[in-house]
Amino acid sequence: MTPKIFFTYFAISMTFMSVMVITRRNPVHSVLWMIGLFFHIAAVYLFLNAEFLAAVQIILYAGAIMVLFLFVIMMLNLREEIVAPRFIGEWPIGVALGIAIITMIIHSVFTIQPGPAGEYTIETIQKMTHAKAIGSLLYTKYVFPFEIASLVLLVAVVGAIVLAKKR
Amino acid sequence: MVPLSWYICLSAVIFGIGVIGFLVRRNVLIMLMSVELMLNSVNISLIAFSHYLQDLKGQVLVFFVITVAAAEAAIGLAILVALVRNKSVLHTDEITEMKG
Amino acid sequence: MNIPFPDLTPAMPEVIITAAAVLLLMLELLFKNKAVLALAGVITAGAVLYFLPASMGETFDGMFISDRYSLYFKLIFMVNLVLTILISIKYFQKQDEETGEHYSLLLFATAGMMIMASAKDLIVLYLGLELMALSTYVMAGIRRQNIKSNEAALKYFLLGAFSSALLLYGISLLYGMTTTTDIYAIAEHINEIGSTHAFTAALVLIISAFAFKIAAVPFHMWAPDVYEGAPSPVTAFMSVGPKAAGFAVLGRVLFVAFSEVQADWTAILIAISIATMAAGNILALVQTNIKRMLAYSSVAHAGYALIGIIAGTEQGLNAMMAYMMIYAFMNIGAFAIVILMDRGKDVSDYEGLSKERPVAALLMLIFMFSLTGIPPTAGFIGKFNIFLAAVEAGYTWLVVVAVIFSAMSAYYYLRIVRNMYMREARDRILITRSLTLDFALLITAVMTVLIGVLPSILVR
Amino acid sequence: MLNYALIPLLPLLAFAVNILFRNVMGRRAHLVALPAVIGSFILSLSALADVQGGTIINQDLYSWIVSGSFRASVGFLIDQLTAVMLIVVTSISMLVHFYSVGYMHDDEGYARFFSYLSLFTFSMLMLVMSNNLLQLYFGWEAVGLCSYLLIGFWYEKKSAADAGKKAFIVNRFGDFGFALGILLIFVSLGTVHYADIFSGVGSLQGSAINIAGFNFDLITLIALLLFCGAVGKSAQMPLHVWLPDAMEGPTPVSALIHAATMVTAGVFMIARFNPVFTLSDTAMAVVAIVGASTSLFAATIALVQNDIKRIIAYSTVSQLGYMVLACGVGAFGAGIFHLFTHAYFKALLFLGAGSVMHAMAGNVDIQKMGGLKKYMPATYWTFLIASLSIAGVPGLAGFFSKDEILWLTYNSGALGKVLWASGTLVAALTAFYSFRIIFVAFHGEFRGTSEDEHHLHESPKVMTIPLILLAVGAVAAGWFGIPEAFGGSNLFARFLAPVVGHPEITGSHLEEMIVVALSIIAALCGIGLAYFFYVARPCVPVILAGLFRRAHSLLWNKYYIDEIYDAILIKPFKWIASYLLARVSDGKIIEGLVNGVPSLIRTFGDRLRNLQSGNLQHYAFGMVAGLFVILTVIFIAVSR
Amino acid sequence: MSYPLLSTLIFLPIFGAIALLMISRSNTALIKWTALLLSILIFGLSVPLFTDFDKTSGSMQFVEKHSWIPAWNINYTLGVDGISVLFVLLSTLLTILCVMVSWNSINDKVKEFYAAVLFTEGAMIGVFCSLDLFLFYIFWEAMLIPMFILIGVWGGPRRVYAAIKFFIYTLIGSLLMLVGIIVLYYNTDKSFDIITMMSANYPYGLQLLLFWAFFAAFAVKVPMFPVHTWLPDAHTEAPTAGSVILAGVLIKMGAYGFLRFSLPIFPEAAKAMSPAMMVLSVIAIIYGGIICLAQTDLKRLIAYSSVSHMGFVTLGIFALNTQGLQGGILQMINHGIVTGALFLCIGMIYDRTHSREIAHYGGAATAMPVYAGMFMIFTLASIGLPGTNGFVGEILILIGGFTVSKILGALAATGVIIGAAYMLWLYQRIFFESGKDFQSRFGAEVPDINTREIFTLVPLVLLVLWIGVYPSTFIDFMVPTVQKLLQRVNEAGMQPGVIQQITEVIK
Repeated sequence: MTPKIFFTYFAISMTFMSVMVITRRNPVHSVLWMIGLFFHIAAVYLFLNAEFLAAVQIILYAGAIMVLFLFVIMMLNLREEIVAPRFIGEWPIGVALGIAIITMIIHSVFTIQPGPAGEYTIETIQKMTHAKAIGSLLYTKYVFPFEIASLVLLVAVVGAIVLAKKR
Repeated sequence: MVPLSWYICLSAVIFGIGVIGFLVRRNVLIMLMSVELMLNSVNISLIAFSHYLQDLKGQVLVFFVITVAAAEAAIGLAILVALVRNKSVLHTDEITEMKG
Repeated sequence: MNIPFPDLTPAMPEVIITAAAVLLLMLELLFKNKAVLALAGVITAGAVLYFLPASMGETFDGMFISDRYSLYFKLIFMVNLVLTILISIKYFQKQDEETGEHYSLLLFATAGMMIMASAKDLIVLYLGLELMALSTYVMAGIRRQNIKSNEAALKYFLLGAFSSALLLYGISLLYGMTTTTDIYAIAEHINEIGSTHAFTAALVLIISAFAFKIAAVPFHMWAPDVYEGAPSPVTAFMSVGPKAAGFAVLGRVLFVAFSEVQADWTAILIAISIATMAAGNILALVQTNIKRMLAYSSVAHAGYALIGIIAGTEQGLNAMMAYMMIYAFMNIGAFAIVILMDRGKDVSDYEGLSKERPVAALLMLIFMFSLTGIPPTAGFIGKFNIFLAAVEAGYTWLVVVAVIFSAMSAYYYLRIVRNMYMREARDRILITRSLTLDFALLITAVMTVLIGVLPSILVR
Repeated sequence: MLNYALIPLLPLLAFAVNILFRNVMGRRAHLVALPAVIGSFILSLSALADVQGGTIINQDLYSWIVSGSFRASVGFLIDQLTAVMLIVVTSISMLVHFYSVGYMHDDEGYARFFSYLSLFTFSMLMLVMSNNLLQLYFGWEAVGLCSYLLIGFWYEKKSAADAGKKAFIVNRFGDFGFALGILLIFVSLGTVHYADIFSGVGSLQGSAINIAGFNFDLITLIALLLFCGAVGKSAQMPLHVWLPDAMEGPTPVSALIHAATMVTAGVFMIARFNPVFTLSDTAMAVVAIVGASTSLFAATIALVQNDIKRIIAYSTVSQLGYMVLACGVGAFGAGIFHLFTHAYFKALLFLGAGSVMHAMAGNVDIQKMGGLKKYMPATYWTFLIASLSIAGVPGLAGFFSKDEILWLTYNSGALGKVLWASGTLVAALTAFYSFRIIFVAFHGEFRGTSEDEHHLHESPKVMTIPLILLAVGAVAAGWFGIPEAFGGSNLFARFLAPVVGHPEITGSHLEEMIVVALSIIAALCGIGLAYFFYVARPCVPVILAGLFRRAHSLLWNKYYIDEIYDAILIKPFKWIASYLLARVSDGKIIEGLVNGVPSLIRTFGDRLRNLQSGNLQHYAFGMVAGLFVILTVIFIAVSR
Repeated sequence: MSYPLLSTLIFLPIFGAIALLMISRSNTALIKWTALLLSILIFGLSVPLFTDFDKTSGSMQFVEKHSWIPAWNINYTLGVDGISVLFVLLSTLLTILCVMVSWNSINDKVKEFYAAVLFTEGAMIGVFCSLDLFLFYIFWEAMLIPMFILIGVWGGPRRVYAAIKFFIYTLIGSLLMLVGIIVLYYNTDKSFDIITMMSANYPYGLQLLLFWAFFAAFAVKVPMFPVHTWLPDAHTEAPTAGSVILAGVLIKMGAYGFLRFSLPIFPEAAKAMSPAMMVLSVIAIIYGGIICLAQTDLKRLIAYSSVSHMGFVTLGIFALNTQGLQGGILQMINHGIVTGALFLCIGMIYDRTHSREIAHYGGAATAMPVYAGMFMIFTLASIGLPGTNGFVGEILILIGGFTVSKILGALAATGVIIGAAYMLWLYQRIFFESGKDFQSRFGAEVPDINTREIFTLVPLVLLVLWIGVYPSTFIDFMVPTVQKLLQRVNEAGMQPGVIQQITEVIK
């Protein structure tokens, strides 16, 4: 029962925060709501025995990405944003489409038949520790995507420099 | 025990909110954040699946998603900076130089 | 803990090209003349081509597969890469902007595509796709002083991120239902879950993400704007590379992972294909900007190529691959002419070209007729090949639809020809020639005609 | 065989030389054309002698068109009928050639004229000498072409060019039927050669053909279709309209083509096909009625016309009616006989008229003439002889042939009686209008200007000698066929009988005498009336015209036939062509579709373009909406 | 035959065209002479087709066969039979005349012009010689490109519209045929071999579908009513050489397609559809003829007359009997000669007066007597006067048509009247009436045609008379082939259907 209550809280608050993120007039407020959301997500990860990812979530997302957002917002110094309309003119269509798609997805996810269970039971992971379990996978079986991820980051770095550097 | 479907529904809802945010906000920054929202919702469902399937592939993927999200944020913000430097707008309905 | 060193032979081309990409980044600092980088890029491609035939097999613990299918696509990517490099040099010199990164990004993007073509696992596929996508976003916006370039990059980026989120959601659902991300392993589970809505949703989400990459309706709308705004060589690159890569993964995922539910995705793709041909051709008809027109034409061509996949046979897949190869030649050829012209943005800028620059006009003529699909050009062979496969699979009616749209496409391609040959120039037409551009034109034109006359060099 | 082949080939050669070396030949064109036609004439005489001697030639020169079972050759059938026609054609042609040397002397198109004449002679000879239908058709069309070229000889004059075209096209209407007839013969009998047709046609008797659900008697249909050709070529009602207009051509042409030879080709063809025609009573009746009514109809028009050539032209139509009538009552021999005599006196009339026009500087209005007798006596006397001959004054050529026709018509049953009555009436009318010309143009005082009067002169010898020669023919040609009732032997009819047969005579010699007497009376009445009207009481015709204004204007306007055709045929046709087909069907419907669909697509494209608003969120709308639609559809499909 | 004659005929012009493009632009004399000599050489090379052709055989001759695209079982197969051999000769002959007539009238982009003409020639010959359906299609479509350029670049004021219309119209038809070709391929055990197809048996339903697919391409090309509207525009706007090629050879390809494909490959369908085809043909004859009467533009009139004349051709073909087929084929040749010649003539006078309006003319006969004479001959041939080639073809077609259906035969024969009406009226309006007016209207001196132009027309005059007087020379070529074709069609069973009932009604 308790986990369900906790989940209910998280679900409600996360949904609320998400809505706040997309509705705030001031981007800074959005970012702040987003950070709040990320903390909640990290908590959910903990719920699901993914401590390492919960940490990454907070460090990387809340710590790095969102700060990057804030930097940019500050850098761009968008004062007129406060008075400009928040939504595009056709927003009802957008909302309708969004709701439609949620409906379709929720409708379909109820039919999910979970696949066969794997070998990483909670006990196994706890024995290995989560970070090690993930790490060994990343450096053995998933070393190739791992390398690609490095390239992705490299491109991101190069790209960001190329695009954002001044003349 | 919380059923798997609850997580998936939560993920779907947040995904949907992300979609709506992407569809209705004029501000490019918020749109970018909506995309992040969508990615996070995917992460939730991946980890939930991973947990319930007793398999770590989903979590590995989450790891990569977070990496890519970071890269995307960097590139996206860089593009935005370049754009705003040229033409200080960041509302989608003002970025319609090309159409038709 | 023992970390085994993976066998790199099958992935040699990727290794070479990434290494070269990184190397180029460093070289960029050393050389003022960026043409050196281009040269290095071409050499890299040559090396890749050299290693291609030998690189067969699986590696990285089942993450990566190099088979004939992926090799063929890699060949297309190499063609695309070399031609794009050749047409890039003069363009960026003319624009007077530093673009050393352009070449390494080209290589990175190509590496991404190659990884996509070879991906045996959805995770690899996703990362390859992102590598390619991120590189192309940057390339699209590389003329950062140019508003259109910015706008193109922004649109491409936002919609691209949106679509990859859709892909991810699809992958996550699939993962939840199969406990695996291995494309080949997924196939084993399809029987149990194939009929659930969740599975269908995953299928649709994944297809839609790929449809975005190949610019198929209704996920095509970014294409015209991005093609128009991006620097012309990048547009040429984008109209072939990511599209081919999209087709590569579409083919592999559908034929391997979803082979059991072929009826489902065939139905979806038929609808998409018809809509794509229709929208692409109809909208191309009303364009005045040549790059936009080529963008819509590229959309339409995606529709034709999709028919190869719809056929659902090996022959259809082969036809689709051959089509992408042919498309690479004729489309980049057309873009090369666009780049050749000092002022070649608008369809009307081509008025009187045949009088002023007969050779350029003749080449453009060849490309236009090839894009229309008139023999004896490669474009005809490509379409013929596709139609052949589709008819064999029993989709004669779809072929009829395709030929009708194909006839419609003649309208807008002919408009260019008309302007070149049947109108008088308003003022002098200036062109900037260069050795590399000439060379690119030579290759594309010769191949366009040669494949048209001797299709055996392409058709296995 | 060669000597027969040379008959048409000599003129052809002359044509080739004159047309190819037109500039070299120039005024010397006749030096080639004349010897050629004289040669043909001589060869024709020898052919006649051969036939007389009993040699009938029916031989192919070469196979012209061979396709499967269809075979048409170029070949010659020289029998009695052909021999007569050869004589008529070559003799008249020769005389006209002579005459033209004088008549056309000052014309710029001298060489062209002679080359056309040669071509015509060639074509006409091919026509009459043919041994199969297709070659006949060749000649048929080729003479039509020559007629077209010669009518429009003075092409700078619009009326001439129009008349030529009209002649050709009106003839094509007849030829259309004729061609269908040929096709029907081929389809039913599998051949186009005379000999095979005539031997096979009997087997068709009684067989019917079903067209669009209607049954037709096959032979009747064939005969009527062939007759269509004759109606066109021989200017029978209702296709007679081209012949009067054809007078726009040079007068020698009118004499040769539109009086003596070409227009009689229809009669010749009916006579040639007598084995077919006689098998169908219906067809024969139609032929007879058309002939008789044409004859009457044309004669009435001729009464009031003032154009000398037109009067003669209508007279020609009328006389052709006689010939057709003869054929229709089975008197083919009589028809050919009349053809023979008519050739001479009618050619003479035309050439005489030409001589008059030569003197009148091209003026053709008889009201402007008068008293020409004293200026051009040779012309006058020959013209008078011709008029007497055509009027049917006993002893002259026209008398014998016409009375033969009237007698045999009278002789052919109940319908024959009616037709005979009309024929006799026509005889009176013929006499009247012929002598109207004599009295108005040659007698009395000259009514033209004094300047014109000054110009009046007799024609040169090269023109008058042919007149005189023709006058001899106009007098003597009839003596070949003096009927037995007058103690003659009817040589002509007997000569032709092997080919065309001879109708059975049921009446007595007495009846024949009465018939002849009546026609003589009719002729004399006609002449007398003409004298009364135009010499004794010149005011009478004017008063009559005033009294019967309606009737007069009806005749004066040739029964408004041209106007009627214009209103019911030409105008609607032009409307169909330029409005219904060109503007509506092609312009609006087909082109509307052809251009409309692309422009529709374009419009649609423009609409579609608005969706591509440039706002990237709208693009995302598209994506999401697409996703939603695909999902919905596929969910519905899957759950079903 | 030891050396590849047909390949030479196809590729000599094509490589010649490429060679022409290499010549310096300014050296127009060299370009013209090269083109002329090339075309004469090609004609000379094609003469053996005429002399060495075995007229007693109905099978393919001068056959060449090489593997081309083994993956699709496509061979490079060439050959001619009694139907196609004459068209090859016609193509080579007309090309010479096209080069000659353009001598002075094309002054812009000279080398491209002659290159396009030669390229067209190669493709045309290729169409007639191909014995592989794929190869056929390649040539069939390839010829659109140079034609499009010819019309669009050197044409009249509305050339662009005409060129695009021509292109799209034919393209749509051809593409539908392409689908048919592919379907046929799979039903022939994956083979494009035409000879194999000619002896294969396809189910009736398939035949019917494929018949219509091929019909789409051929009917547009012929052009049959109601898809004829591209023709007036294309003919009218094309330069003289373009019109000549269009009228002389290109539109024959449609009818040739019927003969080569529709009849022997889909015999049952062809038989079943023949009434419908005949009705369409007769409509074309009458419709095309009547509409000529409303034309005010010289070339447009001749173009519509082509619709009418080609109606005769298709009528003959679908009569499906010896006379009809032979007449149809011969009439194709005839029409090529006559209409080609008429367009040449019009081109010549247009070079002098720069007007295509009939109303501007009148009186030309005085100024240009030789020209008037030549024109007269072609006019007469067009009308189908006996003694000219037009008559031979038309009479055979009418016999063929009449044998099948009296009413259709009779209606078709009305085309003869209409033909006379519009052609003579045209002739009158150009040549008759005052010659002085003509001279003053177009400047003092409008010279008669010169020696070059006379030489351009003389071969056609001779052909007109030759075929008119002794057609056997030409008919003999096709006798065995037509017989074979008919045998093939007649062996096919008759399929009952709606069409049959229509047949009953119109018979």
